[in-house]
Amino acid sequence: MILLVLILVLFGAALLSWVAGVKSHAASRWIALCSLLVNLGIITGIWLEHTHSNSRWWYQFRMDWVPHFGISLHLAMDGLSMLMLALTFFLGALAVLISWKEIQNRVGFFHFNLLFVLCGITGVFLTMDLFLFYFFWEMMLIPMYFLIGIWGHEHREYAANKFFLFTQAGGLLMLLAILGLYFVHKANTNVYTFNYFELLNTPMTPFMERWLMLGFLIAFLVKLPAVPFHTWLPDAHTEAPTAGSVVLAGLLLKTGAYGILRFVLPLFPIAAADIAPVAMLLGVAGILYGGMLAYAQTDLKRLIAYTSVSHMGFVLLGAFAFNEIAYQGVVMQMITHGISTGALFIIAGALYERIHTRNLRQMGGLWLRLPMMGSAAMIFVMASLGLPGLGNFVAEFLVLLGSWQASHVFTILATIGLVVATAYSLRIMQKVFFGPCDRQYAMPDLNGRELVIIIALVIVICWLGFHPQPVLNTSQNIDYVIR
Amino acid sequence: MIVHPTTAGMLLAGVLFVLGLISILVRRDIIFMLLSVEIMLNAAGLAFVVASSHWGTADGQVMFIFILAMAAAEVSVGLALILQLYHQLKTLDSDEAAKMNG
Amino acid sequence: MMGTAFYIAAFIAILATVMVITRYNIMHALLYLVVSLLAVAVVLYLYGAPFMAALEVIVYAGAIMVLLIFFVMMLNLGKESAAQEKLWLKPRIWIFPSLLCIILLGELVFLVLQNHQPVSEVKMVNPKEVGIALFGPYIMAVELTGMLLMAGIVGAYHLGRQKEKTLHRFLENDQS
Amino acid sequence: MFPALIPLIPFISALLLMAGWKRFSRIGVTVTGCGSIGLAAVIAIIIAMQFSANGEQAIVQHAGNWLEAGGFKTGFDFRMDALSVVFVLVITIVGFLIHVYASGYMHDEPDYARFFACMNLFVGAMLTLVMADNLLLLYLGWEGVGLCSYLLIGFWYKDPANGYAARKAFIVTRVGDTAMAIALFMLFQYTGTLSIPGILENSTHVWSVNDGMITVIALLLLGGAVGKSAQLPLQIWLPDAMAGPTPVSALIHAATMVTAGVYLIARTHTLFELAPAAQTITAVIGAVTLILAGFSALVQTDIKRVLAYSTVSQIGYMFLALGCGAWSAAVFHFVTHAFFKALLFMAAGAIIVALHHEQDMFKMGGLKNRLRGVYWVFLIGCASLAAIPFVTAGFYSKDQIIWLSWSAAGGHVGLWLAALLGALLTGMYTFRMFFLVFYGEEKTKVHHQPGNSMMIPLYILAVLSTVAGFIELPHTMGHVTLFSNWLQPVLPAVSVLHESLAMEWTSQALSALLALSGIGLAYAWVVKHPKGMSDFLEMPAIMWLRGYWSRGWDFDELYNVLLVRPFVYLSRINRRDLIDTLYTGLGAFMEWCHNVLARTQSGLLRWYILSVVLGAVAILSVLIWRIYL
Amino acid sequence: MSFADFLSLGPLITLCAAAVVAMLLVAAWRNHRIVYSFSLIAFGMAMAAVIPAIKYIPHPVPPLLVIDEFSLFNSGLILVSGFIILLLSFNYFEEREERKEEYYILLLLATIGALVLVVSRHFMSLFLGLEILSISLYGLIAYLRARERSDEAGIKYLMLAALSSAFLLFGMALVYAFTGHMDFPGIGAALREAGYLPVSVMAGFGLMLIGVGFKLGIVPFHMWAPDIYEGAPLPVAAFIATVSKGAMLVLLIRFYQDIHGNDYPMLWWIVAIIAVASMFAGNWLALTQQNIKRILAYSSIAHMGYILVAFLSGVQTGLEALAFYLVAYFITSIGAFGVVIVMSSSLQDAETIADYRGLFWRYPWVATVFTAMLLSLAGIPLTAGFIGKFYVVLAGVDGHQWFLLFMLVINSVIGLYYYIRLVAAMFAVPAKGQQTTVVPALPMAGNITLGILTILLIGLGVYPTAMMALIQQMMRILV
Repeated sequence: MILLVLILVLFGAALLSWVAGVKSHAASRWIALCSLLVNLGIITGIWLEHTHSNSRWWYQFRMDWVPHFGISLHLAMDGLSMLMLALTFFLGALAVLISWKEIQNRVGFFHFNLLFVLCGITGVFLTMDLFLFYFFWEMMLIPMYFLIGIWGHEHREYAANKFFLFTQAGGLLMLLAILGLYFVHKANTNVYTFNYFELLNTPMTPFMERWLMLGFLIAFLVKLPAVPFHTWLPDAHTEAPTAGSVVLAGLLLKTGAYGILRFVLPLFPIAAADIAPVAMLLGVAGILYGGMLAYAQTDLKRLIAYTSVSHMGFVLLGAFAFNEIAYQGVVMQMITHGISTGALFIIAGALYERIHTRNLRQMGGLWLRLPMMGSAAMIFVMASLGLPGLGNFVAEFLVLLGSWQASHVFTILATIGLVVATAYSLRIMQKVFFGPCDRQYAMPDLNGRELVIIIALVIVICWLGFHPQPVLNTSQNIDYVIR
Repeated sequence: MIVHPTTAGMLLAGVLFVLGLISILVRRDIIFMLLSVEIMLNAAGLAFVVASSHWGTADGQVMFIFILAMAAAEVSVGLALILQLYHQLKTLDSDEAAKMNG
Repeated sequence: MMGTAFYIAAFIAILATVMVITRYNIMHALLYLVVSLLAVAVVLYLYGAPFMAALEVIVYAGAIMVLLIFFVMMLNLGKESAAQEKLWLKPRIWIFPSLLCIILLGELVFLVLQNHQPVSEVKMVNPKEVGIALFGPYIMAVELTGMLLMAGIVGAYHLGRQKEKTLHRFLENDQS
Repeated sequence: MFPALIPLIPFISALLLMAGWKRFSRIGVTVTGCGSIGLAAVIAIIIAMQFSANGEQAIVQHAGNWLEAGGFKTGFDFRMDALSVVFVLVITIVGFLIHVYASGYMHDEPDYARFFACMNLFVGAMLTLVMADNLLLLYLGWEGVGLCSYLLIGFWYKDPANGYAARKAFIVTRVGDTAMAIALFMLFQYTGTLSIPGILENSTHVWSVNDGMITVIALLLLGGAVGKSAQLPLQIWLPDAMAGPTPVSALIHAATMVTAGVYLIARTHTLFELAPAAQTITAVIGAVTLILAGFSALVQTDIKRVLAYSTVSQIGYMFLALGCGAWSAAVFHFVTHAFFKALLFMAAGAIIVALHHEQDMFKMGGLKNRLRGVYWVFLIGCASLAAIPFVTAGFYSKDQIIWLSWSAAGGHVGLWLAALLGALLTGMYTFRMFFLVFYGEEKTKVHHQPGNSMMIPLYILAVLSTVAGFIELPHTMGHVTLFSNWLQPVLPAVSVLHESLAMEWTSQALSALLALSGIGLAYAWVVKHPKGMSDFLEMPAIMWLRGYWSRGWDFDELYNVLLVRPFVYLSRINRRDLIDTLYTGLGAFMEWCHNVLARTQSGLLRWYILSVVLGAVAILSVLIWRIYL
Repeated sequence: MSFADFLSLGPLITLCAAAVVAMLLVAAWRNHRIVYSFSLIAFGMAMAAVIPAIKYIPHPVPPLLVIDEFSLFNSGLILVSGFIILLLSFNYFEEREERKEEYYILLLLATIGALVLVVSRHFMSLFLGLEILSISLYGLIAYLRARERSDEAGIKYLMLAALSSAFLLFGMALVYAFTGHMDFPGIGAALREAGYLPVSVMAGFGLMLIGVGFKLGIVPFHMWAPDIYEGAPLPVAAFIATVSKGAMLVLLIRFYQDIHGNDYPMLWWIVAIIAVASMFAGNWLALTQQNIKRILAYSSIAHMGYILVAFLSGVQTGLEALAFYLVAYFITSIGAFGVVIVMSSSLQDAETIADYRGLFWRYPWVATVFTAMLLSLAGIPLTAGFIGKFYVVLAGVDGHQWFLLFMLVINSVIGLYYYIRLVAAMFAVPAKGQQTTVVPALPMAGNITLGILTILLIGLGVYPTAMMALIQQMMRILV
């Protein structure tokens, strides 16, 4: 029941903040913030309660929805879901905070969309019914589309359309695969069900398994995004408002990774093992290709967007390494990438508020004016290049350590990606904060609100870097697939 | 040559039908087009009667009557419409009635 | 009995129809069409449907064609439209559609000839049977035909009415 | 006392300085910055004493778990053993001196607090590196010092060149780190742990000598070491790193960080012993590097670049020693080098400040009388670097290496010759610099005299550069082995093949002679016959050679052509993302389809009818086709 | 005619009577409001008449008609749709035409035609139903006869409909000639008896498909659709998009089932090609179209393609999916046209995308409704369209029609583009000086109707179970 509450709180708050937004902008913001904090509180409570629990599933909730098809409102939470939800609410709350000043138009509708996306994401992370999963999967697109399309930058419509089309295309393939699985299961057991647990271990022919797996995988690869399905991402990230970018990078991409861990691997173990070399290749390609593209960008947000491509390559690499170390690394990477990239987008947004450009060529020497922001940027740039002591390192190291067992060549290539990461990450610092400064006017450094956001992020990323054990313990409770 | 009577009738209907079709395709005058449709309907009616005579049932002929009724209704509405169009376009050229496209 | 008469009638029908579609003058075409319809009436008769033949002559050749002729006369479509028609009917225009239609005919003929039903004589269906069928099982259809004609009438009534001289605003828009 | 405190204190002070930012007064910054290092040094000394009192039993402190996942477990374990103690002492003591020096050197810097924050962070990271009990923690320190190096090279961020140098340093060392990371994966795969004692213990069970896999691992570790220690082929970053403030060059790019590679190899010496091939390669790399860097140092005009190349060259000696299996000799040279190179850098810094940030040696000259104190300490440093026999620490440490490069089990006559050539070059470039700076006519006015905070550390280091050598004397001169004995529990003694006193004498005499003749040449070149020399130097072939050497044998250019430019070029031309054009093309195709189809919607009734007929024909055709064809 | 016949044909008879009375009413007393009210009542009564008919199903009225769950359900659907379209019509015509009353007669007649199609199981009733529908539509499409585009649309529709009727008739004649039956079960039985499908009969089916295809607006008989949607009065366009197509589709299903169409792969092949072509043509044509009416026309072409996928799946689920999709499609289409209707002023139909730019910020309610409708057309969750599409895909997977499904997926993505283009336009922030000239009428009745439609749309999207159960119930008869 508590799981349903998590979703309903967001849904109710979404409607409420829309309504409230008509009268008062502040009310809308506070409602959004509070609802997310409430959820964050709930999640924290759950986490603390279950720190030492060894049970696989912490909560289950089940209610018939469309019994005709065997569709039920089936929610369940395990460690992975919990971690993802914690990230969701944390970044969600930050997203509300960073929009406090940035969004001045149509505030109510903005928060409606924001909360609605988060509601969809929460659903994705909780649902154990494949139909419901697809339902939430699609549901989160529309508000995201609006977030980009209404409050975005110059080319917002193009970006929003592209985002929408790509993810929909993938989603429809997944729908086919879900239904395929549904009928395969029916053929075996004569039971129509979309229930995840019942669909696990469905016997099927290798041929069928391969195609169904591909349907799922492609949807998740698009969302992840893996090369060559990544091209929606730079546009969407670049054009979205800061909160949109944070939610996109921090959460939406994670749904793809989550899908791979939750569905592709357990449902189709054999086919997944067969495709592993290709998947790992795509992961490595993402790491290197994304890094190379990131290096070449002149638009700050676009650069950060491409780093996401690069970082999510590790997720793909690790997920298909089929061992526990890599798996834990993947979970870590999902969280730390959310934090670090989210933070970089927040910084990019804060910069944009001050200098009204995202063009790296028009920046430089800002450390002089914005030392605090510069330091914050430095920390997250370092996180992004995988400096030990920050969360990303733990994640990437575990992924690489695990994937080494699976494939030497891919691991070596991915490790080389770290060098590329250094190149593009340092470029951010160099172009934005270092070098000569030709801006004469003073500009305010981080204000109190921004400082709170940044400090929260810094604390989390450092905590994850030095003491990731709680997260690792939690994600340990999951069945993972070992070849 | 002894031809299967039903077949012969159907072939005649077919030929007439296609002639009507050619006519509607090559003509631009709307009245001609309406005329051509009538030829085609008539051919279809003929086919029904031929079939009716093959099976010796009245169904086909009943159908013929309905076709006739429909043709009459059609022509009346059609002519009214053409009249209206003529008033607007001052021509009966069907190509002129191509304001909507794309 | 059947053979010769049928061929003659069929020949006339086809010939007249060809004339219809090749005439420039609409009046001529209409008159040829009447001829064609009369020939078809003969064919109908030969196929044991005298009542239908009568209806063909009365309703088709009589009513409908006359309606058309009146209409053409009302609009006073004369030489001008014939000249125009001549202008339009160029081989470039008609050759492709005609070819296409010939192909269609070929296919139809081919498919119809594929049939291997037992040869049967033409069976006479007298008007009485038709009447019984019409007002027996098919009475519902007759009722519906009423609706059909009503739709025709209402439609024709609404559409055919002459405009009042006050210009409608849409028309004003169109003219501006 | 907890060993963990030693790195922790600098870390905490770094955090304080960062957080305090503008609230700290300048004095507060100085006290926090220098004091913390001093405190760390004191604790280090106490622990060292404890350690030696304990019968040299390694002290290991488990300061908490780090991560544990799927059979992989590692924690914050700090270890104090003989090797760590040496490094920790050098780092804290030299670090403290340099901090004190820096408080004077950086006195007018507006970003004073940031400087000390980074410096303290560096010391913390470096201490973590040398005290780590497992390779992951070592890696943390390893990367941490890289970060600080980056931050400090680019400290004066307004000049893009500095930023470039900083990035270059970071990226080039990262290349080495990549190799090292892979080595870590392999070590974990085969030994099941990343704990250093564990690895060293397991390695002998897992691999036999000359096993292919251990060779690969050793080479990968060597790759890491080569990157950090600026050895061939990754030496290119160090000369550029001189863009940072001079105390940074002294601390990071001379005394401590660049020797991390030496530490790593010494630490994992068991692995290298299992892989003689890798060891030989280490020696060769060291030998080649020391010569190439020596030649480059010979033709530099920037005083700090001379010192940078000399650092590369001296670390080459250490690698040579490591490659020959002379572990303690390498570490010994590290110690003496830390002293005299820090001394030289700081003295050079003093000169630079005095001359108002002039670094070109050809614009100096005649400073002998203007900067008396600096003159003397610089002379001592140069003497030690050039290994003037008997009185300098550098002589003892370097001479040991030269001798062992021939006599040790891993030695070779070629290596020995290279080492000797290096000695000649060292003498030459060191004193070329010395003479250029202090003799001749005065070309730039002395701006102001260095203060006490700068001079006192110099004096202390000058003393250390002289006396430090006496803790390890060769057979021929008293045979004191304090230092190697100290290291004995950690690093095995070198196995000497040619134990001949006469040969050792010859070698020492030769090296001393070469060093002195190098000095003589430098004297002749710079002081005696500047005219004649310059005629010689102006010859086209020599000009070219000078340029070639001064560009560091064009390694930069080589990498530019091979790696950097292709990468940048590829990424530039692909800025719009080739794959995206694929999708754009798809979109365009869709639009084309739309346009074609839209034309069919011509609005012409006849055309619509035609399409119906076409449809009819098509349907019947399909029928006929399916039935009869 | 027995009492049972009478009761089960209640809706049809009610409407027939109403049409006659309405005509008399107009003749006696020409008043828009009264005729409108009368038509509403007539529709209401007809809908009410569905209820007593339930008791008698299945009830064939040989030889022409059959009343069973299937036809009754679809009758209800058609009546409700007609009713809603009627609701939306009043304000539209109030402003536009000096003689509005005949519209209601024609609309009643057209609905009768559709109802006949739905209940027919004989060529004769098929033909008559079709023609009643067509001939009423000639009048309806050209109803605003002073408008040039209306006349143009009318003449195009008339010519093409007559042409396609001729094809249909000729096809029927062929089938009749070679099977001797005109009722569907008779044909089916004759074919079963023959054990194969004679080629002439096949040719007959092929030609009939032209007539059917024309009404459905599927490739290559689709070309009329955009022009007619654009030229016809908006409520009429809505009627054509839903009732006319739906009735034809229902008839197609019944015919196909009665002749055991699944036994003849040939038919499957032809329809499959048409389905794929329709999807592509519809979506491609709509891609950069600026006129919303035309977009809706093209979208309906594509949607017919999707529906045909369900039709072709060859499984029971397919028919259920088809019925559900039809319901969803009806709601969505009428809703979309409803929005255009309420947005149109008396001076001008709001038909270009430019008219909708920034609509959300001016009329959030209408824009929200339109967004919901468009998303439903695109098949996005929380809407009936999503469940519909899901159902179709489900059926396709069930029938292993992977190729068709793949095409459907591709087309869904292409289709998305223009739907969200519209949505984007509505949410775009209008630039200064870019204001549209359209001043929407926004009548109360229209808004309420739209509200109901939206609730239905979302309701079906969130809780489709009840509707699914109903559909499953009624589809049993066809197995």
